[in-house]
Amino acid sequence: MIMSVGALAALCFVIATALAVANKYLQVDQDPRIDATFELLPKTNCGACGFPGCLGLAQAIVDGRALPGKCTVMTEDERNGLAAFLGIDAGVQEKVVARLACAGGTNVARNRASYTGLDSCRAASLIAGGGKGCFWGCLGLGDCETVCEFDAITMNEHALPVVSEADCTACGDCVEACPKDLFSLHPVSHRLWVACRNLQKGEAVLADCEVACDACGKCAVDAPRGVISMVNNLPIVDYSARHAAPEAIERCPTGAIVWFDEQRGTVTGNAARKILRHGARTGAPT
Amino acid sequence: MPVNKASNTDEFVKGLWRDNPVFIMVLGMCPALAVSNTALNALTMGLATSFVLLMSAICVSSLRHFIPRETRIVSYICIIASFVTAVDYLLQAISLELHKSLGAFIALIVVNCLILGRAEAFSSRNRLVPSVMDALGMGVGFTLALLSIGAVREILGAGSLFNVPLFPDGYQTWTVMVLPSGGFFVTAFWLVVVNWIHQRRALSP
Amino acid sequence: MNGTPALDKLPTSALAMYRSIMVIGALCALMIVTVFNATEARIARNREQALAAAVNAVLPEARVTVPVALDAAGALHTADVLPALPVFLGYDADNQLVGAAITGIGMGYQDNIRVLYAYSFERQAIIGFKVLESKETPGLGDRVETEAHFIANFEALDAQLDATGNSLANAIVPVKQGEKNNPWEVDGITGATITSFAIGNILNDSASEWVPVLEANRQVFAQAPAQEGNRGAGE
Amino acid sequence: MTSLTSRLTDVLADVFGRHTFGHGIHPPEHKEETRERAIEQFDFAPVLVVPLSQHLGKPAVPLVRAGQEVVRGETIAEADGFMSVAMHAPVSGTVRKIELAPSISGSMVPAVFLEPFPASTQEVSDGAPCDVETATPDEIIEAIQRAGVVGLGGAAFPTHVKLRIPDGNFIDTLIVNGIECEPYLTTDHRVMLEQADDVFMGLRYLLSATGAERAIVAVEANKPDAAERLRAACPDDLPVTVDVVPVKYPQGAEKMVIKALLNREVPSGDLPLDVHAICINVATTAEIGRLLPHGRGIQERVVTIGGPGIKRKGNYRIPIGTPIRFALDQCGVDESLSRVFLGGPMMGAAVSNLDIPITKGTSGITAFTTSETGDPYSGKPVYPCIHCAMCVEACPLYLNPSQLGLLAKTEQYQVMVDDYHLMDCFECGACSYVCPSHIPLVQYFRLSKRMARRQQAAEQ
Amino acid sequence: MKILHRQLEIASSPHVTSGASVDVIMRSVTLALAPVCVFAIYAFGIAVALVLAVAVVSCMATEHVARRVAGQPSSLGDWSVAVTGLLYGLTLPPGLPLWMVAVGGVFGVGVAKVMFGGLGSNAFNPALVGRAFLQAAFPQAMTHWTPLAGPARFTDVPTSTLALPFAQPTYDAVTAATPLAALKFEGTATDTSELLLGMTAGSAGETCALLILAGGAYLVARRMMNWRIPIGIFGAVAALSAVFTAMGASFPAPPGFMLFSGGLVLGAVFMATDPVASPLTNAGCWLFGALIGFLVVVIRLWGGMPEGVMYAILLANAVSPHIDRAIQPRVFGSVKS
Amino acid sequence: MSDLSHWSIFINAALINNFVLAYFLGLCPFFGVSSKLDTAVRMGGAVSFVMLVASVCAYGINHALELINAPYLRIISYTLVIASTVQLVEMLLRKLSPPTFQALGIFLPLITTNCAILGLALFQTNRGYGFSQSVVYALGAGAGFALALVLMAGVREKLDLASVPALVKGTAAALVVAGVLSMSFMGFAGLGA
Ligand SMILES: Cc1cc2nc3c(=O)[nH]c(=O)nc-3n(C[C@H](O)[C@H](O)[C@H](O)COP(=O)(O)O)c2cc1C
Ligand SMILES: Cc1cc2nc3c(=O)[nH]c(=O)nc-3n(C[C@H](O)[C@H](O)[C@H](O)COP(=O)(O)O)c2cc1C
Ligand SMILES: Cc1cc2nc3c(=O)[nH]c(=O)nc-3n(C[C@H](O)[C@H](O)[C@H](O)COP(=O)(O)O)c2cc1C
Ligand SMILES: Cc1cc2nc3c(=O)[nH]c(=O)nc-3n(C[C@H](O)[C@H](O)[C@H](O)CO)c2cc1C
Ligand code: SF4
Ligand code: SF4
Ligand code: SF4
Ligand code: SF4
Ligand code: FES
Repeated sequence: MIMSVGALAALCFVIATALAVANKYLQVDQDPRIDATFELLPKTNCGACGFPGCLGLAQAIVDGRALPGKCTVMTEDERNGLAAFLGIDAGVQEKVVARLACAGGTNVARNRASYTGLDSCRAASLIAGGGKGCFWGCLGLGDCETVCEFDAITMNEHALPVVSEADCTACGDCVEACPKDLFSLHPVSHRLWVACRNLQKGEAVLADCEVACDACGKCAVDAPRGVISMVNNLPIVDYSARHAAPEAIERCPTGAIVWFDEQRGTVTGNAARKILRHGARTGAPT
Repeated sequence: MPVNKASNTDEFVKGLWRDNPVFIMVLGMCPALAVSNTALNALTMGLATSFVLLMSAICVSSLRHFIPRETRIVSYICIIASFVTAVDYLLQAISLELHKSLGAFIALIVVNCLILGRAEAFSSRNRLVPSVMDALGMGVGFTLALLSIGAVREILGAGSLFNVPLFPDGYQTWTVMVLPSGGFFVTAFWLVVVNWIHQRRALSP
Repeated sequence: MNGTPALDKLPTSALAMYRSIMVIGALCALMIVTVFNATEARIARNREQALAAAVNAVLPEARVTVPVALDAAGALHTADVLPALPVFLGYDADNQLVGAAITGIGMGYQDNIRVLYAYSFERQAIIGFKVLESKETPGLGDRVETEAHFIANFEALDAQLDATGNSLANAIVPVKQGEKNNPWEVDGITGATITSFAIGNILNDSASEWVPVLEANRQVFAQAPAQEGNRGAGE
Repeated sequence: MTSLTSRLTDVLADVFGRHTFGHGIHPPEHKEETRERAIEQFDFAPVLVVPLSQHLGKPAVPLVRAGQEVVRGETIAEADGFMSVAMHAPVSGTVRKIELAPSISGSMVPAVFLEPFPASTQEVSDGAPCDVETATPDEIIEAIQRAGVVGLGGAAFPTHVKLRIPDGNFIDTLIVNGIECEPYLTTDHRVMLEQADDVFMGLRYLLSATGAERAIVAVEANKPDAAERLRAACPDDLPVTVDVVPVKYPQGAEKMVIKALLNREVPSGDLPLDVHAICINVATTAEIGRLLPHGRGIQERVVTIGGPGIKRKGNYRIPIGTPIRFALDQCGVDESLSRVFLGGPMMGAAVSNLDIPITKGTSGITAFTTSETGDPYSGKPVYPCIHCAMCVEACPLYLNPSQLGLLAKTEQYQVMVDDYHLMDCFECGACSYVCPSHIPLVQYFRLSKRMARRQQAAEQ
Repeated sequence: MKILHRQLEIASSPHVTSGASVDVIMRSVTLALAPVCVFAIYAFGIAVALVLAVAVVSCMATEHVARRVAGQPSSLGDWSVAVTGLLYGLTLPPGLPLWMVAVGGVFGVGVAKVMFGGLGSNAFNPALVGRAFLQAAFPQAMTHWTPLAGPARFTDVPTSTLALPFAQPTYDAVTAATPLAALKFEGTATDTSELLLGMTAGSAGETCALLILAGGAYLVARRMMNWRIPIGIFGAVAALSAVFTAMGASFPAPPGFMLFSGGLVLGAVFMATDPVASPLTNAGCWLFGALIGFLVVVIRLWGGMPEGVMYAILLANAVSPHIDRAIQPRVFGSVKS
Repeated sequence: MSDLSHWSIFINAALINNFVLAYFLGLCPFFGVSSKLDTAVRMGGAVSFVMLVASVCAYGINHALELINAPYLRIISYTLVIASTVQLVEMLLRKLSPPTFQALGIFLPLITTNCAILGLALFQTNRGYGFSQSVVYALGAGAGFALALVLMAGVREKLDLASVPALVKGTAAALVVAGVLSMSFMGFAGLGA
């Protein structure tokens, strides 16, 4: 009995010594807060923060190179929790969402050729642009929907993607995915929106899509000075000019420029309503 | 700071299904497959493991402030190994036959990833009562998982359940079920069933 | 997320480490020893019973068994420590040598098979057989333990020595089921040919080694060593 | 019969390991309908659309304004730097506008819209001639750039760029590629038959510009008449041989020609230059021989219009900028026309918009009807890859299309580039052609290359 | 201009295909197997027809139902599961209870094909997985061989065939030994000519080497099968058995006997060549064949069982991804050795 | 002491009674680290190495325990010694070759508590193997473990490119592969004779 206890104690002594020695000479230092912070991050590794994955951001936050607000995926509670844990500022930013610059669903835009092949916008865009009449328009095969890890994008009945503002974390995957570069990230406060990328002007444009911008320039005239400028046959909204106003959309003949209203949702101008017979407008927040 | 809000019942229940050690966390697979060739073996193994799980949870949780970070693993192993040795001898004292049919796997409870995993992930960070609830939940979850595998294997492989014949004479036994490959297949089958239930749950809000 | 991340970066003092490990080690050792002491006797009894039951199964006449072993010089003597493949001499109620229970081992279908069989001095034959350990396929290989016609082989499997007394007169050979014509043949099992043949070969190998030795020492051990009693268990 | 004998030569060549390359396929050639038809001059369309970018490299810079009148052959856009070539007016007429016009890639590109003068004689204006006897290599290269010459074999790579040999390197063999392995196409065949003298004239310029010791004209065995004609017309003073190579697709690809003729392998990722060879299409060569002595520029090219969807199949000399719609109207199309591509069916690009113009790179217009049996995907189910290795046995570059296809499907683009040489694939289509599962491998690879490039760009 | 106001179709190049198609290939395999099936029925009686029918139906039904449950269109149209069913049936003992045939078919296709993702995804040969499962589940039934059917007994069905589901089969008194078992356990060798003609006991479709080889030759001629695999196997088996016999193996195994006995020919020609589970490159196929040959000889000569073709192919299936990784085609223009 | 030949011990441990496929030992790392081939190879190597170390340790400890007649300390002392040895190896690795450490990630600690290792130590003791037999046994078990792991990884990488149904993807698919492998390994039965 004594023998056994002694033997085991001796064994433990040897092991403890080995560990103590190893602990002293072989220890590799790493700030334990990095792991802890990583644990608190969502671990989706979406990269929206601009760091290589969540571990990268954890490292950066602990090193003081970034604030928890960089992560667009965490809920506010989680962000504050992390900030409190590290005793730093959360650095919350305004909510940013993805917006689509095309409204040419199958109800209003025509296809020139019927495409067969891989079921992907990126693949289709390599085959004569994908066959859509408007070269700039959405191909509707849903690559953006597929890549969105947060299920924030759904394709509507006219094969146009619809972004759910609530779910969108502004990770930017859809921006990356769309071969027609139709998505961009905008703060929700950007309410004036040009839902078209067509660089042509006049009648030719409307032959391919009823809701295209035909570069008439009325919005640029109607908006307060300096808010909208016509560049390459498209209106460009200067969001830094904070006085963007809904009146710019009123006379748009096709409804290519819209206003996202907090209450009424997507609003098109009066002049455009007559043209749009075929159902709901799309590409707008729900 | 993130706070552990779960109630003690939650800690217990989660091991049964949501965090089931075998089907969800894929821990402790070795005994789950090796000694699940009959329902009785599965039950014995499940109980033995649960016992060790419970006792080590109690010790680890009570001693959690006493054990420094560096010696954590060694200490836990020491504690677990003692209880396993105890179980080993107790079982031999109870029935040599049963002990023999579980083979080396009683001793191998020491290295069952589940036990050390729970000690490390839960007991070492939580107070006594939640740790006990967690250990009980995990133990029962583990036992149920073993039993469900063991039952299928015994029914098909031997035509009996807990050594009670279920079929009339002339039943064709499925030898494969008591062989190693059968263990893999039955566990895979259960995993698919579990996944399927999860998928169904996810679909229906 | 359970618990809070541990943030103490302070290195632990060696003392704390020693303290924790040593204390835990000592407590554990104490517990193990206690349990061991408490169960030791019972386990020993279980073991004894198990082995005795096995020996009894193959050599029912024996009342007393004595383990024997060969020493380096090849002489037979009673064994204090059981070897890996123990051999027991069996004595009847009158302390007369009736037979021996011999352990044999050999490759079966899957892995090694360990068997215990009884040799009867009187009948010069193998008269009992039991599988101690096997990993043979249930329902196939393990039929060697249940199949009546196979067990019947060991009611009297001829193991006479030849004239020299150094080897069996007829080697024990396994044959396919239903083809047994001689008392030294082992009638195999269809569907478990490999296992049943393996048993035959194990018996042949083991008997070729042990029967000459036993027969040569038959007189020396004719009487049971009085005081030793029934030992046979305990490793 | 010819195809049988050529297949036989191919087998023999394979056995002796000479004169061709490994793997490859034998699609039906379908050349018999147009190869006998002499080149015909084409009419002018009501509006000609001359894109400023018809070549790889930078677009040309327009020299004309809307409303301006131009003479046929006049330079209407000049090269923008070395990786660019000039554009010439294909017709005498008025510049209507310079605006976006559709292109074969589907994108909208700037183009000069020209309206022909109805009454013009359409005389071609001459420029400063380049004398082959006296011009220095640099002068020839400059003249070629001024003439707007790009590869007429399909890739439309500016020819003068290829001819500029970097210091320290050299060319020993100039290969004139008259192989034309694409089914249906017979432009190079007709050029060799009808413009043999232009070819040899062009060769003089090219030999002089590159300093190559010799030239080989490579002709596929299915055009014995062309080989015959070239041999007969070959001037004695030129170090030129005419080599006949077995019929096999894609024998015409640069790397395959060089392998067949010189038994050299262009290293993966390198240029022919690195094995001291250069490969110029025979029509490009003929065009150089035709234009440079007069200082003219390219304003038309030979195009095979064929395929089951065309009524009057043939080889036509068509002004650059002619809309495809006009060209098809001229030749007549079948009621059930369903597909049109520029080039042949193996590598040709599908046309989604008939308003796109014929450019310098257009070697053929092939039209299929709905009944065309070779139609790949409509109606045929796409099965999963069964690892049959037919694609592996077909790929002339010895890639592993099967694995590449699986990787593409799971979007592992970087692995495709790093471990499976994705970037080597020249999209010949041999793998898709043989695949019994009808997997659109080429499309996968094109997409994957694009994605890999984007990922690489994003990383930098 | 009137042409084309209809929409054009666009797709990626190439715009033509060779016409090869998976369903054509698979149908050709069934065609190549047809004579083997007919011979099996001729040799072992009508029971084999039942076995084959149940095998094919159980395999096809499993795949069809699984696809339906998963909400996918049926994939019976690619014919691959028909090939699986047929080959699976041909590897079974002629008198196997029909319910066991169905169990193995469901397992082989359900587990080794559907669960891996269907056509093209199965890492192991589904037919053989089905058989291996039966061999492990019902080893007795799977090693019970009915003798050749005489003309009179052609219409007789062995009692075991019709055993009730889940019930142990009862066997007719007469049994036979396969040539390999006869050699291994009794030391009696069978004549090579007998093996070639197939008048021996064994699995339903494995006995007539000549017909199997003819079917294989047909597929090779149509370029639907890589001949390097069977040739690799035959070469390895012949060479190794000659060497081992010369070195004095536990029993003599003349190459001729080794080649044409057991499931070797059927396995080598039709099962090792399953494109899905074999390597891609030709060099890889040689290696794959040699590996199978090696394993077959080792298992036959030293293993517990008389036959090892099934296990050898399954093991080689597991090695095949490594072969594919190690042996890639030499890319054009990469440095020459 | 057992008198089996080294060859027979090796073949038995590596193929017939493969630790993973027949004895179900070390399944956690087997499923955890078998999805990529290169980690699988390294893990196989690491386990083989630790097995060797464990086998030698166990042999020594067993003798020591027999000396003081305390067989009941076997489990605890095997575990402790093996665990701390592995932990030392792990620390050394972390110090000397951070990339290797990184690659094996959280699985290095798993080796510590891998039942294959302890199983090996206990089996060799139960079977009464001598020193050289123990070493051969460890080598065989390690080779078998590595073989199973590598085969598994190859198949799983292939499955990565396949369209495995969502219900099966992951552990269930791995279990099926293990099952088929285990059935295939039955072909090796009897080879160790
Ligand atoms: C999974 C499996 C397990 C087997 N197990 C055994 C066994 O334990 N013992 C045995 O003798 N044969 C076993 N066999 C059968 C042998 O393969 C062999 O067929 C048989 O022993 C010879 O049978 P026979 O008597 O009909 O000639 C097994 C076969 C399989 C497929
Ligand atoms: C960036 C770039 C530079 C090239 N430079 C040369 C060159 O210096 N010399 C040359 O012979 N070809 C050069 N090439 C041309 C290619 O080798 C090839 O001839 C051309 O892309 C057309 O090939 P194809 O028609 O086979 O597709 C260059 C190509 C590219 C894309
Ligand atoms: C698959 C493939 C096939 C080709 N076939 C031909 C051909 O048949 N004839 C030809 O002149 N060029 C062919 N080319 C283009 C040649 O590779 C090479 O670029 C061309 O001959 C260079 O001449 P160019 O720049 O004057 O066009 C082919 C290219 C590829 C990738
Ligand atoms: C030459 C050839 C051999 C085949 N052999 C098998 C086979 O042995 N087992 C099988 O299930 N399928 C076989 N198939 C069919 C097919 O490949 C099989 O169903 C796939 O394994 C299913 O994904 C074969 C197909 C071909 C073309
Ligand atoms: S927005 Fe872009 S990615 Fe999304 S469906 Fe349209 S084209 Fe495709
Ligand atoms: S919608 Fe776009 S930006 Fe928003 S979460 Fe989805 S992929 Fe990311
Ligand atoms: S398209 Fe690319 S991969 Fe396919 S055969 Fe041609 S070169 Fe090879
Ligand atoms: S030809 Fe098609 S099916 Fe065959 S290996 Fe290549 S990609 Fe796969
Ligand atoms: S239980 Fe054996 S390794 Fe996890």
